Amino acid sequence: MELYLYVALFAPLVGSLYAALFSASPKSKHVGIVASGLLFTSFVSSAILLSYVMSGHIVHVEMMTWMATGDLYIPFGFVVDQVSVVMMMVVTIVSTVVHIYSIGYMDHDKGFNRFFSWLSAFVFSMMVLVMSDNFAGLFIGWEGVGLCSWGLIGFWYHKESATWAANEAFIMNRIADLGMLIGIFLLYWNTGSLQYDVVFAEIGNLPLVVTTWIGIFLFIGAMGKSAQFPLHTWLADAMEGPTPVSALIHAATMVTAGVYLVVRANPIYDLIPNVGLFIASLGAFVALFAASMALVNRDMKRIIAYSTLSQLGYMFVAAGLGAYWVALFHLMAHAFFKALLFLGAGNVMHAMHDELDPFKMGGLRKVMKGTFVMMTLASVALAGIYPFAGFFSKDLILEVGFVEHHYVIYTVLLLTAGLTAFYSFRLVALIFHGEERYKLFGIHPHEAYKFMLVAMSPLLVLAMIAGAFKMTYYQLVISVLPDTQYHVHSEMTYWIMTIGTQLFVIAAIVYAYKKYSNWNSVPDGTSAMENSFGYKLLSNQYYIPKFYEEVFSKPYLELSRIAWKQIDLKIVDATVDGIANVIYKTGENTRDIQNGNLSTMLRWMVVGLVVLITLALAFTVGYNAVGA
Amino acid sequence: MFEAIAFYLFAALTITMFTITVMTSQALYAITAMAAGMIFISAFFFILGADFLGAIQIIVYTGAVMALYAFGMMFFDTTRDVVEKRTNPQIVFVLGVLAAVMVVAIFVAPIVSNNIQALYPIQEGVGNSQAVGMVLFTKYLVPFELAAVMLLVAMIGGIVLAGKKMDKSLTLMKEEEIGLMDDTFEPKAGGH
Amino acid sequence: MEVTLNHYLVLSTILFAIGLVGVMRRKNLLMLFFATEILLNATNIAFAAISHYIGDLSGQMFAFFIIAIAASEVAIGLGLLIVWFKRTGKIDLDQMNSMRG
Amino acid sequence: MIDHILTLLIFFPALAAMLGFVVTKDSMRAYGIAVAFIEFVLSLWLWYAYDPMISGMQFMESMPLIPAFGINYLLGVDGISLFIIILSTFFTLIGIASLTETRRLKDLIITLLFLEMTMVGVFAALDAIVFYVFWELSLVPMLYIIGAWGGPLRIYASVKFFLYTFTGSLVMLVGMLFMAYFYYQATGQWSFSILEWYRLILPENFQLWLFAAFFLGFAIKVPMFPFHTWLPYAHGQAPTIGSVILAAILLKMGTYAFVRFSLPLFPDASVFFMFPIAIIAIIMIIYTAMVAYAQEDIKQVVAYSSVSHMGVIILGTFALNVEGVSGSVFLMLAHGVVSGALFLLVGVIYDRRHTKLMSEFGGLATVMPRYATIFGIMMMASVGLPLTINFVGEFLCLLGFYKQSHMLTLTAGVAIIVGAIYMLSAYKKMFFGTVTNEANRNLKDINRTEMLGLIPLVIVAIWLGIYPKPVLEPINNSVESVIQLMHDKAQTPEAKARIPDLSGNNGTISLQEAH
Repeated sequence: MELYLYVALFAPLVGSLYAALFSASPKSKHVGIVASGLLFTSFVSSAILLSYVMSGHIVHVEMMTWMATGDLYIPFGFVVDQVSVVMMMVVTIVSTVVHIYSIGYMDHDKGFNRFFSWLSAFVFSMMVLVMSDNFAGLFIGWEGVGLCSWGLIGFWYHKESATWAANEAFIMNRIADLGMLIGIFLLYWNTGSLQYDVVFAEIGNLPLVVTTWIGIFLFIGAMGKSAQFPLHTWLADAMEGPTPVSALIHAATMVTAGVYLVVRANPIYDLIPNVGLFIASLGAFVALFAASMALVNRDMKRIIAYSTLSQLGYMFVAAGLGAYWVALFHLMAHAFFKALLFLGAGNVMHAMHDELDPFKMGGLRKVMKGTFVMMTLASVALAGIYPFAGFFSKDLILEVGFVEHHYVIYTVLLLTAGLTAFYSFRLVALIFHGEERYKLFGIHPHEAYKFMLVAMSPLLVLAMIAGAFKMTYYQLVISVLPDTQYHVHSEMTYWIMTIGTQLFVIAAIVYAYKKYSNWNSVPDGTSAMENSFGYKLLSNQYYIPKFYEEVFSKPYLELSRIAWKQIDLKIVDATVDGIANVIYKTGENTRDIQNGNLSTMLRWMVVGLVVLITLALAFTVGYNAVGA
Repeated sequence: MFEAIAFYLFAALTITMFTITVMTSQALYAITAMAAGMIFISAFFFILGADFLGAIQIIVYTGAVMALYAFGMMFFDTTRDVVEKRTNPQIVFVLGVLAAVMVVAIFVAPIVSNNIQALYPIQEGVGNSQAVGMVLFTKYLVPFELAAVMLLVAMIGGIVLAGKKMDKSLTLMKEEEIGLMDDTFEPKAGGH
Repeated sequence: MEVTLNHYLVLSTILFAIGLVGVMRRKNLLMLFFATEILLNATNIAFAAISHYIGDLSGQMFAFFIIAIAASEVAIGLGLLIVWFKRTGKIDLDQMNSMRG
Repeated sequence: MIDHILTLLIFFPALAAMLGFVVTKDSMRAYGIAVAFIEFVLSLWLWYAYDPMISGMQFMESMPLIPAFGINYLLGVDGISLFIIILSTFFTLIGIASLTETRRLKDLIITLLFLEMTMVGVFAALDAIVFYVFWELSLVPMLYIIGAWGGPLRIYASVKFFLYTFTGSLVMLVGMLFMAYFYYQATGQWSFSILEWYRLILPENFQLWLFAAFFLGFAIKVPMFPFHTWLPYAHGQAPTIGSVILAAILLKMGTYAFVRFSLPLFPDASVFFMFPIAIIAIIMIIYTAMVAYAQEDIKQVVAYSSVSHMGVIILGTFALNVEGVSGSVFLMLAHGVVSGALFLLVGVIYDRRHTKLMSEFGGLATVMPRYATIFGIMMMASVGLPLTINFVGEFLCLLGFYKQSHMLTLTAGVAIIVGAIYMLSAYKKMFFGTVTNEANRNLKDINRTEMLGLIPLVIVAIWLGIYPKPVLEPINNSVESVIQLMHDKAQTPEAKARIPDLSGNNGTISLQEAH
């Protein structure tokens, strides 16, 4: 089994290195095929590992020592247990699909080979992240996915906005990583190890305050990666990257790493329900907050990004309330339908020549049948309609909130579910229904390559049927995660809740369709709604990016300039030069003594004599005074 | 009593003479006053019982040194007044007086004198010259010989410096010519 | 009215101060030489006096050597002075500033 | 030969440099590479022969120089100095191999070889006077390199560099003399041997003063805030090779000396000054990172980033536990590799465009993809990404210091944020976007000579990031003995508490016994 583990882990790396070999040469299809093939190998190995783990075994290997000094011992250790194997499956499935899809999507791009190099490297980092058996290894993957995300967001490096977004993402993540690093330090100095098993065995013996801090710092790390408020702005900007990247990294895998961390560290968070409640509250807030921004946005990818953010909020609610397996389940289901949604959006983008404004599309249903079906179904799944994946995972989270008596959270999530349905179908309606507004812009859309649609189909299937695996999954993961059951007390309440939610969601969908399916003009910013305060607030993302820009970025640059020009050059360096100058000037001035005029010299000699005699006198008198 | 009178008399004379030496603008006055001052100083030596030193003082200073100065002055234009700079005369005097006061303070304060012990006590019944001779040729033999050598060197040096190329007027020659002359070490044919 | 060592020392100091004043105010090199002679003689008096009052001949020895040094100094100094005068025609101290730093 | 390998390592380059005067101009380059290569191989041999399990000094050589004052020609290496020596020879080789300078190449190579002698000498010396002599001697070739091959302000920069560091080291010399005097008072005989000094337990107030004296010399060399201003000038004006050696090796002398002198000699003072120094280090880290962000010249960015990283090294050193000190020694190597490589990379573009202003560039990733890739790797290493060499060091430094103070480490950890900010924005300015400057349109990508210098650095940066054990293990063993020595010598209760006691959990021999 170790062999499969290594294959699953290193196949993407090999693919990445293979692609990197050709990164400077022009596009060659074999690169994409080899990389996808290796990814598929990784997927197969993961599947074999899954079947092995399902029979109740765990694979745990220690490849080699990484860092060892003093009492610190960090190996490259990997563990395939019930949790990580689920993540491995999600990662390999989605990334295999995205790889194959990218062969078509990146067809005309000059950086085709480079793209695959980055993409496979990302998968490798993600695998390291989920498979590591210690926090340091997790951190390697954590930073690795950050790096790859940087490279992929800024993939089209000639675009200013893309590179800016890449740097923003990296730096925001770094802020959170500091928190994570501190959490790791705390773990090490309090438990003496970073191995999961040791840490979790020791964690119960620590004082509660230490555990609380550990939980908080680790969660700060998770906040960055999973783009939780207030570190959320990078995710929407990250949509500058190629769409497959958005699908893989910024929807399905990387952004869920934060959730994975909380799930993984469940023994810690179990001890600190207060932090858990905070996580859940923040999650609920972000769910609503992100959904509200998605309502009015006019950028297709950003809408989906906000929806991702919103769904991440759901996951954190579940994780924060101790329903780790529910969080992980939603993570899995969400990965499938959100990746599908993004890839569909990619098709639309291709067809529309990189036009992102859904108001400029419309009526694409006729030319893009396959994509239309897929995106609609993905949206249905996202909205949580029975019997799609979203229903099983999302409704479960609502139930968790209800059963745990956090009614505020429950209400917020319910409201968000309605909003989600609304904006998802607003998007679908604007893109695929109504008048063909794109004709105004002289665009001739076409359907994507067939193999791309075929590649997407596994995701479609999974988005539809993932709910069926719920019990299997549950049986699998409860051996690692706390087995918490959430049953609404009375049958009656349960049905009312479920049906009520469904009706609410369907109502939102119908409203969205009604409002947008016959849209016939491109808004130009003059309508009353667009000028209302609420609209402006939402479309400017609550002015938060602007706020960051004004309060952090600009003052930091300004402060840096001051530090350099005013402090470093004018104070620190000037002081040094000043001291040197004093000495120099002293020399320059006293140089007159040495003017070669002997009579002046003689005078100075006499001055010296007087001084010496005075000193002699003073010292002898002083000496005598002491002696006496 | 006699000693005191002699001391004050000679002290006054010496101070007067030396003041003239320092303050006058006539070189001839100065040299004359100094020669007188030297002789008066020898008087102190006699008072103090250092007969040999007194004799040496008269011989060396008024004999040798003054003669040298007198000869030296012949080279220079000594008849005109010596113009001294008057930049800051008060500083000069302040410094001089200050130095004097300090030294006096040190000497008068009974610090140094109490701690001194005689290494070579003056023996009773032996004349000063004899005693000096005994110390000089035993304990101070090497310095004495060195002094002798030094005087010889000084003599030769003085002769060489002053006597070299007495026929040349270096004043009228250019720097290069002088340099050339030093190199060849021979007076040029057809020189002045 | 007894003359003590201090009397001599004060006298010596006064003469020394006169010499110092001379050294400082003279610009003419020859006159400067005179001033240095005064300085040397002032110390000689002090040495002789100390020698007498302590009862030690070493003081006289020092005075003796000082006289020797003074003589050599005059010989060499005058020689140099004559060379200098022959080159520049002046024995003005202010002219000698080739050692300017 | 192995008995005298250190002497050989020190004086071989110097002798070769002497011989270099008679080598013809055309073959000088090959000669220089050959000599540097032999020297590098010798240093590798040193590593091969080094026993990583022994924590004390190895390959010790001793020869009396001035027996009356106990000054001996005393050499030896342990895990702390071994790798810095290898780094020195490595960088001299890389530096000479990738030289693009054409003016007076012969003089330059000879100077570099002399510099190599002084560098190896500093790290191998175990006698304070020998150490001091090499320490000061190293200034001379560097002064010459900056002054002769530098930019327009080279005279100012080189004089500033020289006077500044020289002043500091004079104070250090006074400290050394005092130290020897104390030793004399305590034992009745003179000794300048560092190992002998280790045995001396000084009263705390003496320690404070001596620590301060040594500190000034070291701090200026490091350079620590606020003594850092000579560095940007020196880097800004120095030729590429000068910057590379300066950043990679010469700065390490300061931090190395902290570990070699300050810590084991003055454990109580080290604890006493721990927090003030940590605060200075944090100011260094954040403040210089900000200054780096404001720079317009890419070389200055790298120069200030050097200072910022040196702050982390100092922090790790004053963690006073095995994790921190090992980390700081490792980070010395890491920073040497990374900043050396970055300076080489800046040199590459400077050779092509004769400007270092970032505003002159933009879009270079299109024109010079290989260059952009290597620069990117090194930049990420500098930012401290895991699996690169810098991360191991930074992680250990911060981890170590976390034991001493939570808040300060949290503040110092901002390094990983601000570091990313200036590096990424500099990278963006240079490589991303479209080519706007016509002069950049036809730039040639990295050529083979430059590759020759850079590829080994990339390999080392990644290799030691993934598998630091061969280096970290000897460092760890030697550091453990230093820490144990400090713990044993510590007198104040606070120092005893702050410096961990390692006895009983390993079989390493303490320095005294090894000696």
